[in-house]
Amino acid sequence: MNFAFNEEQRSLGETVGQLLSDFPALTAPDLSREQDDDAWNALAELGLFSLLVPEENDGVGLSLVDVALSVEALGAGLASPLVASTLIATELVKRFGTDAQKDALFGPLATGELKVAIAYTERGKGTDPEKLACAISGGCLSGTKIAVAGADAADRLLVVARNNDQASLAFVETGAAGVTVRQQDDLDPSAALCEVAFDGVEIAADALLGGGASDAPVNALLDLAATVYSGLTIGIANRMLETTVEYAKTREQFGKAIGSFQSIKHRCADMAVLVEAGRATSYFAFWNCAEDSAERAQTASAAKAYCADIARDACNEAIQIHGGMGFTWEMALHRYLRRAKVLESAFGNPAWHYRRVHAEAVAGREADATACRDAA
Amino acid sequence: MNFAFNEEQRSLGETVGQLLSDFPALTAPDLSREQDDDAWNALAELGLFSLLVPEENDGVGLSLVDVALSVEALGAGLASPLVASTLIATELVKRFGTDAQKDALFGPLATGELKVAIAYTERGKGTDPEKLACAISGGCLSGTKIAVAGADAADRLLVVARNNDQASLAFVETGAAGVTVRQQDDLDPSAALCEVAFDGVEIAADALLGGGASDAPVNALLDLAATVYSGLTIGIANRMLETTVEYAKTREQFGKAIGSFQSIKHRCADMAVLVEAGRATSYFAFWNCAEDSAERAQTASAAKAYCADIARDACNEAIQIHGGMGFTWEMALHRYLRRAKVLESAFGNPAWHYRRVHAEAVAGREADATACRDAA
Amino acid sequence: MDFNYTPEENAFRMDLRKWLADALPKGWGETVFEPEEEEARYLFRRDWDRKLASGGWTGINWPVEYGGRGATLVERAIFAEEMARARAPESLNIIGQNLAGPTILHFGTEAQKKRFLPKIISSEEIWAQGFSEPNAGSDLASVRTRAERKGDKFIVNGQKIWTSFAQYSQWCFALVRTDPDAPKHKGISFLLIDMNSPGVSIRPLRQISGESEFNETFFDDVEVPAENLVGDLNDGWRIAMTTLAYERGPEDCLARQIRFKRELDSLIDVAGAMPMDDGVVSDDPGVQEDLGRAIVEIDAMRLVALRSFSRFLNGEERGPDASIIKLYWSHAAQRMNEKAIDILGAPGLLTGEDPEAVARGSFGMSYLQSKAFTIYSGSSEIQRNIIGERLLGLPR
Amino acid sequence: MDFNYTPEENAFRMDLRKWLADALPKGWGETVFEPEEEEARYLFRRDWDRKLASGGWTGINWPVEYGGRGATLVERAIFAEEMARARAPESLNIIGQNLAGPTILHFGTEAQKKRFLPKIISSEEIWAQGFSEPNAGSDLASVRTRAERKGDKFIVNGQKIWTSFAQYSQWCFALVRTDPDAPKHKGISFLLIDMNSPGVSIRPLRQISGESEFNETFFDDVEVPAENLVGDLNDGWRIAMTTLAYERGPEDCLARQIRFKRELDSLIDVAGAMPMDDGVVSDDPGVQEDLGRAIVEIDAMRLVALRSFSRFLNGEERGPDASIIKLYWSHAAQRMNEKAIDILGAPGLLTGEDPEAVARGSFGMSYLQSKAFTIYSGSSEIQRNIIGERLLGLPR
Repeated sequence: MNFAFNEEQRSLGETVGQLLSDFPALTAPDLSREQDDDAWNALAELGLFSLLVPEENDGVGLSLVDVALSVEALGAGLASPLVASTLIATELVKRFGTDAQKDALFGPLATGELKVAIAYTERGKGTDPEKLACAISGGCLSGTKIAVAGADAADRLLVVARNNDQASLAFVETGAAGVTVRQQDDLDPSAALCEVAFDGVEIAADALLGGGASDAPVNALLDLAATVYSGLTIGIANRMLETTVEYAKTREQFGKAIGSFQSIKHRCADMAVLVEAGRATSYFAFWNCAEDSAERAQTASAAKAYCADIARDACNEAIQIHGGMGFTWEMALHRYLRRAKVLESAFGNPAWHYRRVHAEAVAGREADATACRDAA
Repeated sequence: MNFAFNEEQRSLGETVGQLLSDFPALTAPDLSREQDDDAWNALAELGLFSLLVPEENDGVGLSLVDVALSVEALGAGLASPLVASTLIATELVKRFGTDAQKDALFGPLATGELKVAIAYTERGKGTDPEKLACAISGGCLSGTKIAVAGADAADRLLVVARNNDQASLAFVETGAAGVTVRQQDDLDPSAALCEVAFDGVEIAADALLGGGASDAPVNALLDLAATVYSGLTIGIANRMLETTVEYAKTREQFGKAIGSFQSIKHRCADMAVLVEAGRATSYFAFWNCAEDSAERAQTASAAKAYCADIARDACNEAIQIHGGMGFTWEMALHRYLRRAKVLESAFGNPAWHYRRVHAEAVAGREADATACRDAA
Repeated sequence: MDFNYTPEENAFRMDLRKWLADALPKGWGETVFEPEEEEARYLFRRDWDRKLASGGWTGINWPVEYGGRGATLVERAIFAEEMARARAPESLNIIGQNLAGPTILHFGTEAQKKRFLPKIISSEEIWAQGFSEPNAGSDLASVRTRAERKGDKFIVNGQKIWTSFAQYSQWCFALVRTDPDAPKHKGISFLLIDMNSPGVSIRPLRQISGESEFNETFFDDVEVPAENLVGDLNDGWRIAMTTLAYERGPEDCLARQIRFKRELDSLIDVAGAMPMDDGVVSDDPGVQEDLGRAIVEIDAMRLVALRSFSRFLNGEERGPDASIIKLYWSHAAQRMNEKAIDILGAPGLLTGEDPEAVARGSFGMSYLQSKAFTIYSGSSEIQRNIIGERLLGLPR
Repeated sequence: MDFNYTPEENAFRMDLRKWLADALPKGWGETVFEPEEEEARYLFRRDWDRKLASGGWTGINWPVEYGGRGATLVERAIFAEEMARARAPESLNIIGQNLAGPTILHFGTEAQKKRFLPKIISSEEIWAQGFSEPNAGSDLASVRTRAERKGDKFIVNGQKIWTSFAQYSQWCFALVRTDPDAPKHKGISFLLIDMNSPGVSIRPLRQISGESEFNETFFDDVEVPAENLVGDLNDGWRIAMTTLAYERGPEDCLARQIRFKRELDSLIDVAGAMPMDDGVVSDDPGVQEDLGRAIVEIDAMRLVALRSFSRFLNGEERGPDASIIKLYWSHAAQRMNEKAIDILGAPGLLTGEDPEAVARGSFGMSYLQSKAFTIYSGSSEIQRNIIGERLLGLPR
């Protein structure tokens, strides 16, 4: 049992963080995407996209745990969510892809040539994959997804859709006939949330991840996305903590650094506690996801909900403690606030995930009870 | 429009508060009921129980608003909830009683001879009166109520029960055949919550308040109880604020009064803000209840939920700010904590009442819209 | 305690209601809205202010001799209610009406009252507030902007920040240091400054919402006539305290409550109509509970302000209890604006530019704007200090 | 990062699990429980401690030479997990095992280690903590209890408060003032005091739960042999800081988490079985959400402690991050205990004496006990100061 990252894992996370800081537009006050491509290319050059690709497919063969701190750095650096979604897609191909899919996809994924956006959310639908309306019928996909981060820059979409009454994952080219991508105008334009309409888009049999025989890929997607998004949001929370503590040390009012006032000091302390609790929860989800443990769903939902709550509190506190500067455009704290909000509502909001944690815990207790009875 | 109490209303509230302070057992560390009867008799002597009785029935003919501050003082002084339930019953008789009921009840009510406990809650049932199981069938009441405050000291019970598929209020003598009263052993023994079982208790036709022809009395009971309980709980909240501020002024640590530390000062300020907001909400409910306005249900539920939340926060903060002393038995803060918790769960918890506020607001908006359409 | 209204008060309400029905464009608040673009919106509001003035609906409770209506505080509250009911636009001249006017009424000379009050009422002159400075935010008394007396003029040099609506303002009231050697609270004066004076320049400060309600204002050898001093020389701190009590007072709260109540009503409607799985968003009991709590808090905001009004009616002085009002409304509104986004999910994040936007994207914009509520007009930390020390009597 | 266990660790777990199955009474935690009555309960726990000791399950990670098991911190964490799984009783000698022991291990002389550690391990000697005084609660360094050196003895006079379990204790470690003229942090020493010494008297302090876990302890010319001084004379403050880091550290948190997790599991079961209208209590999505959040927080409590363990494993020193652990568990547990009462409603308020009590009335009792969590072992205010100043580097 060791709940600490090793030197390589830490160093990788730091490298990703440093790399992103070379692209100031990512966190600049203005909501620009002008350095997104450059940052992507630099991350690709670093090899980020090859990390999760298995060695037998010429990748580095690392696990989710190995990239947890890198994901956190992607969050803190406000990298495009397309980076995260491509990593999630890579992990899914590794777990569920047919040999043909692996052969076709790992090459361009590893080099960063292939950008994958994930199409999950639908208007008027909750998070339960069973209730989504997009469906493949007669080999054609129809329906509309919203809040697809980075769809306009993506090469391919990984779409959650019903197929033969089975929740499936389909790979769809963004340029395919019948696909319409429109960037939404929303709170965080830099996250590039898009509406994607599918109008009778042909889905070849080999476009279904793993052949579409079970709903395991969709369930894994939900847990992977929840886990990775918890990493992104706790990265934001920690960045807000650091920024705020730094400001509280230097900004003076009434002849003293404001960090000497208990009203500020104690709230920074509370933020630090929450960031630590959120990190522990997020990292544990990464481990359970990597191990595909029985607790994967519960720990992923726990991390998604809790880290989103913590990021929200941290952004709010950061703005408040910065005082008048906090709500200026120039201070750019709004960038983190906006991004945190967008991440919070993706792949299920905290209320949904907390309820899922409860449901999973109840199921777990029932399984334990059955096991005990069987043993007796 | 005047949102202030007049001199008589204030003076009445102060008198009740002073009177209760003559009975130290009410707020002493030990959970005793030894001065309950003496306090009751002193309140009766003061004339408290005649205030809501109409002048034509030889009462003082005051309204609920006139006694709002007195109710708050009953809360702050930890008077037996039986005092409040008797006042609620008096108001209900005034509103719904047949002439015969008024003649029979107002006399002993006004003098304080008749103590009335209200039997509402049932095990395994929520707050919606439609869903309660106690029922009158063939003129006999059967079923079990719980958390009936003061039933063991009451002369009569006002019981919410179904009668011909109609939620009704029945007066039942505590000594009647088939009634079994058992004091529960719970968090606040001084509130004397009782379990009351009815086993085929005969209910004469004139025992149904107002004849039992409509569910208006039950709905009024719910709103009256919610309003009066909001007064009791905000009284507790304000007492906790006062006690805590006083302590913060005198207790020294690190060579200073602890109230000079922002961590304490700011939380006292937040408590003061909440107490003011709770009072405004509670008083407004008293007015709407007194006027029987269209907003009676919404404002009553608003007050019940909000003041319970505020009392909870105030009790918790009081204990925390008192530090080690806060969790000693001797400091007696636990008396307020225990009482607030019992009051919070009676007649619907905050979650239920907040949802009711929403439902009432939606209904109100629909009514407004209809009125606008009709006017057009 | 009585929330019933007198026949006179009811007549006032009906007059206003009738006037508003005529004055607002047809379909107002349903199909017709304020301009989206920021400057156009502010100019729209200024025109609305002037229309209100032409109907005699500004300076409601100011003395008739200075152009006011001479109405009661209750009528002022009714005014707020009816403006809410009609979803009337906000005022652009809040600073003039709520801060400059009352301060001049309290402390101004007769000449100052005659000169300034009528033009606030008519909205010919918009006002800005010049209190904060880059290094004197919460620590307001450490102002460095200096005013030196030269003959019958003051020469003002320095910089103010968070001067709201300075770009639309003709006048600014400012705290200036007139005695650099006195203790910091004792060397401050209260000056009225013509924004068209040579040497005044402004730079807009963009907020996180993308708007520029606030500015930095620079004073470079600006000449201010000595008669524009309000109160005594070096007595500005005391006067500022009164201004702040008005800034945080019930009139301001009631005017804001209009907006929050409208937003909340809209949220209730949207959540009751927006499909979610097999029903609508507000079928979720958790959402119902959140909405219920928000309703309670937004209503309490009004009630707390009305309680304060009644205290004034009963002859009590304005004082630090204004901080209770400010602290309450700012946090309650912020919670409601955050809940709105949470309840609506991804669609609630769309801005007014998006064809699928909910309620013209107003929830996202209000959410961003709300982050400033607990900072401007004295941060929550400052309000808690005031409540703790001046209202509860806790030691400094 | 790896939560998998080595074969040795798994063997340790299996050994313990097997031992516990034999050691605990049949039906333990289902039909057989701890005595309700306070003193009987504490004596039961003392006996349990001794049983654990007889099986070699105390002093898990203490050196073998003093009677410990010499196990790793990971095994210590496994121990906590298995105790939770078996719903084993809490220990009465927490102070001895978690505070006195580690402090003596760190700073004690060889003679002190040999004299005291084995008897802590065997639970022959229970320990109490003598840090707080009536006028030195949060301000721990202002201790007034004096110890004057006379020959080979110290003569101790003064009063301690919040000495937990003093009535069951044979020993107490105390902070005493040995140099009244030195600055307040520099004149304090750390003494081990035999509670049977003449001049020691105790008075129980009743808590709001009705229990008397804590006491006031009075020292009236109590003689303490000079060899019972831990560390150097007047160096007690530094030693106390280490004791506090243990008091607030991960071992303590893990031991407590056992209890909270068990309570939460019970709450989940009860809410899933208690009828409510046409279903059960936890059919309510609001309740599901509250329970979900509580599960996350109680789990995080364990994870935060394990993170800290791993830092120690990697060679980091114990330090102010212990305050994070304490602040977190105390508030998270308090929230869970409050939610339990809220979710269960009126039946949740029944005590164990009531025939209809839910879960033997444990929720009400835990609720009351939880109010002390954020006050003892250093109040939340003190923990926030420590985190702010020593961990984040904010100025004093």
